[in-house]
Amino acid sequence: MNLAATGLACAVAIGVLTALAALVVPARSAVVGVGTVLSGAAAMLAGCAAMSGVSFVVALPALLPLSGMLFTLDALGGLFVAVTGAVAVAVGVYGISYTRAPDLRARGVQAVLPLFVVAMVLVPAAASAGAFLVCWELMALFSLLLVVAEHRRRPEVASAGRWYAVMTHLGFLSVLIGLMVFVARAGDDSFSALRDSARHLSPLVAGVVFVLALLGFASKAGIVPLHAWLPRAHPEAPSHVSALMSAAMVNLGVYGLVRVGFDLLGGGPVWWWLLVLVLGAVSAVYGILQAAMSTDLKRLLGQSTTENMGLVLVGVGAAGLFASSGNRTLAGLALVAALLHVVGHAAFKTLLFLAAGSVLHATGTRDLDELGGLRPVMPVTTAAFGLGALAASALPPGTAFVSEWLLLQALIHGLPASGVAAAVAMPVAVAAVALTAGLAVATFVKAFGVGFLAKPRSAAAAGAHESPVTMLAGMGIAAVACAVLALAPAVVLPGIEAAARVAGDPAVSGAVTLRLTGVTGALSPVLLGLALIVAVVALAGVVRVVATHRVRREARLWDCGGGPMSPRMEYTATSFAEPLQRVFDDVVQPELDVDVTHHEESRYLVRAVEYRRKVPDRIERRLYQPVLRFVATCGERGRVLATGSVHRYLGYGFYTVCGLLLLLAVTR
Amino acid sequence: MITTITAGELPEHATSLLEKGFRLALAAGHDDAGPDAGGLRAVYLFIAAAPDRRVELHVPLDRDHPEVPSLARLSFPAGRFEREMRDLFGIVPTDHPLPQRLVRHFHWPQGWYPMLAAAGEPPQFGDVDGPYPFRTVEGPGVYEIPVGPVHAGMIGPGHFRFSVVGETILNLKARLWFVHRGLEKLFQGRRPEAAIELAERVSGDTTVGHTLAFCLAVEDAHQVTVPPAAQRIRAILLELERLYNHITDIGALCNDVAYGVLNAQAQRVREQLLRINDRVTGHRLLRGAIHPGGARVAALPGPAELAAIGTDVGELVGLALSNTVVTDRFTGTAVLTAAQATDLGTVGVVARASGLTIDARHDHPFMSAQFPRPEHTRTDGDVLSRFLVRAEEMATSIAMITSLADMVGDRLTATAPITSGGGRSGVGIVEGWRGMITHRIETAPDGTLTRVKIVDPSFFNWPALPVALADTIVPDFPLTNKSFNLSYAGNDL
Amino acid sequence: MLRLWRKIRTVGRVAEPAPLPPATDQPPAAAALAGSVQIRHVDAGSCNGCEVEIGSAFGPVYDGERYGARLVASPRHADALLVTGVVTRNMAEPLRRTFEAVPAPKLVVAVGDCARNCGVFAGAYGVAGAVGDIVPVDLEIAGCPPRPEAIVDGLRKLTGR
Amino acid sequence: MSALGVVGGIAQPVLIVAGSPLLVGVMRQVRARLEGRAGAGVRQPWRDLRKLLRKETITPRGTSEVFRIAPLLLVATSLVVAVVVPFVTTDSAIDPVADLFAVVALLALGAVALALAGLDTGTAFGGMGASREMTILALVEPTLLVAIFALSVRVGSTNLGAIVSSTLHDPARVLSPASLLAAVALIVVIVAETGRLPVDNPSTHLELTMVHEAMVLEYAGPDLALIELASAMRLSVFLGLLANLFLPWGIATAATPAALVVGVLALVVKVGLLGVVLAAGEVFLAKLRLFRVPELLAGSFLLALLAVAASYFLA
Repeated sequence: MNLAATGLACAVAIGVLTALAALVVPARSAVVGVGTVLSGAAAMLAGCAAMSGVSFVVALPALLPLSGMLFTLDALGGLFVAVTGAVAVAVGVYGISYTRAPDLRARGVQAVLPLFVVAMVLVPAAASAGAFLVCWELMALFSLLLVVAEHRRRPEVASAGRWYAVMTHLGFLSVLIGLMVFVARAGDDSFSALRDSARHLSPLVAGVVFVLALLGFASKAGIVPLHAWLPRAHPEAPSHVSALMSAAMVNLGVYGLVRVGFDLLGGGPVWWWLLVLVLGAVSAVYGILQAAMSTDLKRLLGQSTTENMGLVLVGVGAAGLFASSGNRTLAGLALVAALLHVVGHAAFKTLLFLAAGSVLHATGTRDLDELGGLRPVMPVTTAAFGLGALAASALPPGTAFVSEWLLLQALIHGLPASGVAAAVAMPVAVAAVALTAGLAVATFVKAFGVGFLAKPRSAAAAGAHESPVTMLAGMGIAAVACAVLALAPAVVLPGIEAAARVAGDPAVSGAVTLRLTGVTGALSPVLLGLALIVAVVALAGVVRVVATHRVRREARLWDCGGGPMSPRMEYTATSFAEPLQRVFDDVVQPELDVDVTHHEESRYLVRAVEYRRKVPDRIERRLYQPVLRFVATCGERGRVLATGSVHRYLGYGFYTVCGLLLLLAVTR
Repeated sequence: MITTITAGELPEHATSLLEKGFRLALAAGHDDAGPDAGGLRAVYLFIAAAPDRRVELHVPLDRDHPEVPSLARLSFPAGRFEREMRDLFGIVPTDHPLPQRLVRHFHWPQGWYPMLAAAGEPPQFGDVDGPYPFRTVEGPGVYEIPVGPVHAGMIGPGHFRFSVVGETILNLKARLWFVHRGLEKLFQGRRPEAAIELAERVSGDTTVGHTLAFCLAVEDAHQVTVPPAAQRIRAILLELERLYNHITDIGALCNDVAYGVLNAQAQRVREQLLRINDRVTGHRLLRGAIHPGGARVAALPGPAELAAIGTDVGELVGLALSNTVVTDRFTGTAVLTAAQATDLGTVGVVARASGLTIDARHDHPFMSAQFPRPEHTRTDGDVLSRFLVRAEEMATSIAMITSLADMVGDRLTATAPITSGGGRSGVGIVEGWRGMITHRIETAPDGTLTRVKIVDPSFFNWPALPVALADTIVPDFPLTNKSFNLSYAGNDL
Repeated sequence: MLRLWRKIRTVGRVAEPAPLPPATDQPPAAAALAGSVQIRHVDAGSCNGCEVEIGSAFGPVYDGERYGARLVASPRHADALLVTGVVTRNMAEPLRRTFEAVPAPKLVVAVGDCARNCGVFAGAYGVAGAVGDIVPVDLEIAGCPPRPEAIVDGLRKLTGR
Repeated sequence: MSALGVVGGIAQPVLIVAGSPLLVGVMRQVRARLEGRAGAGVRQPWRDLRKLLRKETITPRGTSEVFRIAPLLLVATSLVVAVVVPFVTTDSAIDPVADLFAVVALLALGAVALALAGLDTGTAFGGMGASREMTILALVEPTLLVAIFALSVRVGSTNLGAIVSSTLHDPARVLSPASLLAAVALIVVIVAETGRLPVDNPSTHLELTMVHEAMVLEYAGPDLALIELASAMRLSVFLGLLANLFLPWGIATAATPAALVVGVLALVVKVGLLGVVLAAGEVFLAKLRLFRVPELLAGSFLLALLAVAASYFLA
């Protein structure tokens, strides 16, 4: 057994044992935390080994009746296993004290967490359609159980859970049918068989397989218009689970797409990738626009996940476009950019969700309009969120800056390199990426500035306190990852390049300075960061020497002479977003309402004014509500089957899997 | 016409007057303490135009329980006059819909009514940072912008509290009376000629308007007829004051949309006008020219220089309106509809820009010579209307000054003697550059003033500002405020 | 646009030639400012007559800015307070707060007779005192209102130009 | 790192720091003269800075280190840009940072630092300025990046040195439709980013209309000096970028004293002229209503897109 296989086996074994231990041991939080860390670390090891070329294949015929299960680990899978493992490490440490809360201490909830990690680790390791689908479904099942963990305390959790259950199963169904069609043509469900049969597929069948897989994977990655569940489920889950879902689970949608699109189907015609690119661009802009309007800290982070996955899909789509026109250098560059963004997003989204969890833990609220003034009482959490916000907003020296720079380089060099389709797509993609970057800056300035700086806007925020050490340590791990990715992305680039081989050639080299190979372009995030630090320090010194008044005087805020400022005079998150809301009025279509109550008999003496605002998800309203109405009508008829229990719906999903596997076995 | 009535009869009388087309020009408390030791008295002055009619309702009140039925539901301005009376005299308007303090801020001692004759030295004042009763706008994300009393620009002291979401103004509360000095009480006990210096400083930019209204009130009380030459000189001064203030506002409106070059040009013209003022009266703000019984100037403005200024102003206004961004910012901004302008009792430029035909020069003339009412090209109640009304009034004023100066000729001084004796009251109404100014005085038998009530047009127009701001965004507030350009000093007294 | 250009051309320079610099009685604190004085205007209870003339002093004809004086929006940016009017009971505290908000070294200029000694408003019940009774005054400019020349003269004492 | 790059890396920041207050002085003087005033003189901004450095620093109660670090970071971003961008010499001191995207992102970082400082004060004005600034920034970004895209496509690189050298070698490109459209789009963006008319009024005294000023209302003394210096530097840097992206002639291509002197003079003349034109142009403009600004930016975005289309289809 090699390192990759051992690591993976350890990850699975530790995860399962931890789950079992959680059911019996009294100090569950600590055991689950440590177990998750170890399981994650083992997975990381396995993933890294796989990326450096160590591989294995293991067949477990006994595990699944009829078709058996096949596992392997290549560089592409290894990357996603490693990312999942890394997120699990940070989440595990964080969870040691975070899960002491009454709702999260429950035996079942505790036991599910390591199992969720195990399922996520196994998805990229699956080497047959059957194994992939089973792991995929297990992942969905465990995550659903975690999402509804707090349903006793908060009723909205149940609704989020229902949305998630339905959407994730529709997505699953789509992937399932797509893969089954593929398998039916190939005659065998192992990935190698699928790979071999791909070139014999008719364009129509290949297209059908691709589109079905795309729909399913896009829904997992929270891509518009299949994103509706994401801003519901991610925020309602406990924060460390949110981190796992938003930083690790959504990635597997990207993994699935890359695996099926590039690896199994071996690339495809231009329209596939244009579709991916457009979906990505729309998701990026729509996701960040919703996030910019949002005043719920965790919902904002969830919507930003849609944005980031959108950016990744822009990269994947561009890679596909270049690959289909035979430009493997640019395809490699675009896919490296996309995968680097996946890794970077995993790091900063973990950090942001953990920090948001820390805030929720300390204040009990996620509403930005109620927060503020956390800096003096929660210095570490504030610093962590600040770093995460910098990383997420594509500003130097931040994590996303490097990957978005690579993405833009790919798009720029792609314009002269490809056909008319690209000539139209590239500028639009650049504009979408640019608009996304701009709005992301506004969004995270809002989240950090309103949520953490200035003075508290509510009693809850005023009474906040710093979180326990393990939670801070969890954030610390993610923060270090962010910093490393921001300043020295060369650490992870070789692994990512290995993974990107499925689409193209290695495209980036250099340790201090990232140099593009094949096309001109160079960037040194380290030097940039250093230059900034040197400049700040030098300036501070010069000002100290030149200024004659050395002592800073503390003074009350300038209140125009009108008296002390109250927290009500602080800018709110709603207000911060209002100009953007006005600008994008046609897109977001907010519902505004101002009620003015006048004194009787005098129109000019106002008694009370009330303002109401709601920014509904427009796509959701247009697309889902008619469907939901239809489903509701069907549901009325099918009441016999539906009892309203989430678990029952899950059961149906699982039966469907088994049924289809049966079908598969018969056709074989 | 003065009618003395009981408090109970007040609403009925007021209703019938308002129905006949009268408007409330003034309401004030009076303390009749003195040798004959009377009680308190509330005086309501109703006026109507064409023909000029003035009706005073006097309501004697019990000093121990001074109460009047509130007229706030009949007339919006009445409600504010009543709150002022309550704050200064302790006269309680019963059943008032908004019985909060108006003049006296939170830290002024309770139960101390400064205008009462027996008020005495003020007791200890409280902490300035007390609660300020003010409507909170409910809703997620609503915040408040507190501005003032010390503003970023060169603006008088007032405190504005905006309830805002982002850039949208949901509600505005203006808190005034920061410059309340107690001016009306300073008049008391002086002889009219010794009170001129106060009248000239009610609102520094409206020297002529207030001084003239005061003199007209004094002359009304003493039933003095002023020589026509003095009337014309007074009218010239009134229009000169209008000119320099309107061009200031025209420039300032351009400046508020960052069209600074036109502001510089307007300020150049304004300086020319201030220098003409200096030549005419010996004072750049036209002080020292009007006195009870007459007026006196050192020179009169020449027709040529006025015509040149008229052309200059016309050019500047044309330049402002030919800039599409300027017209875009002016047009449709902060609309005050004619109905709102009427209901709130607005006067002057603001009222005329909303389409009301109200102008004391024609409704309550002090001069026999008459000029036609100017027609205004735009009366939609927005910033552009208020800008254009000012511009068009400047043209009218220049024409008036030219023809009046011609009539006056070289007779630069004219005075009728003020006969002493008194114990009477008088009212003076003048169309100052902001709008209608009303002064009402009462004199003791020895001719000294016992009560002077001053109503600046700003008192009527301030409440219109928040109303016009509905549906306006925050960055358009300064422009709106400038287009009203209301006086703090004149309002707060 | 062409019309505006023609107007600018025909009007030409509006600023009048600078008069002789004032006799040197520069307030001691002003020396450190060395030709740059940012000014915050505070109306503490003025009849707004002084404001008319401050406006003139900073208008294009007198052009107070040419001597290095400039009106600014925040007391934090200011070096000098230009206070007009008697200080009313309601403005005493805001005036103190404005003074407090200015970073050292700072100066207070009392503009007009009201600000110097309450002028005609002395003895009114709403008056808390002259400016000097509330905050320390470094320079007084007399007049009711002071003529723009006097205001410019005062400004030049601050800037030393 | 070439000798030329090192010389440029030293000369450029010195020139920008020393010269940008003078540029502001010149621009104020131009406006003053057009308004018929005498003006405070070209050196007045330097006098202001000297005076501010001698004043007390004030920390408003309740603010955090964000408030204190923001001015430093704001100047630092402009300083780094001044070092790396080819203003005087075609080579850059730190070539891998002289990337158009990196430079734009650095300048955005400065704006973000200031916006956070505005929010940190917890005043309505600080938040208002921050919100307006971020809205404008979010809308400027697409135009900026698409315009850069248009410029880079023809060169095949986003490296500033490469773009400048390529224009030097092929002057005809400057007059191509793509280049001209991109130039117009960039000018609009620069006007918005540096807070000039018709987007923001740099000389306003009204809190409620401010964008940039509203965020800095609480700063005093040396902190304010840094912010004033930074806004002057940002203006110079943006104008310098505009000048050298489209009219790079005069820039030093070799490390000889003569070439360097010419390089410095050329930059001074180009930026100075652009400043004068900008200041004079502003006199004829009024400030747009806040919610018309997005329309202006959308228009410039369209121009930038057209520039890309032109660079592809007309190439």
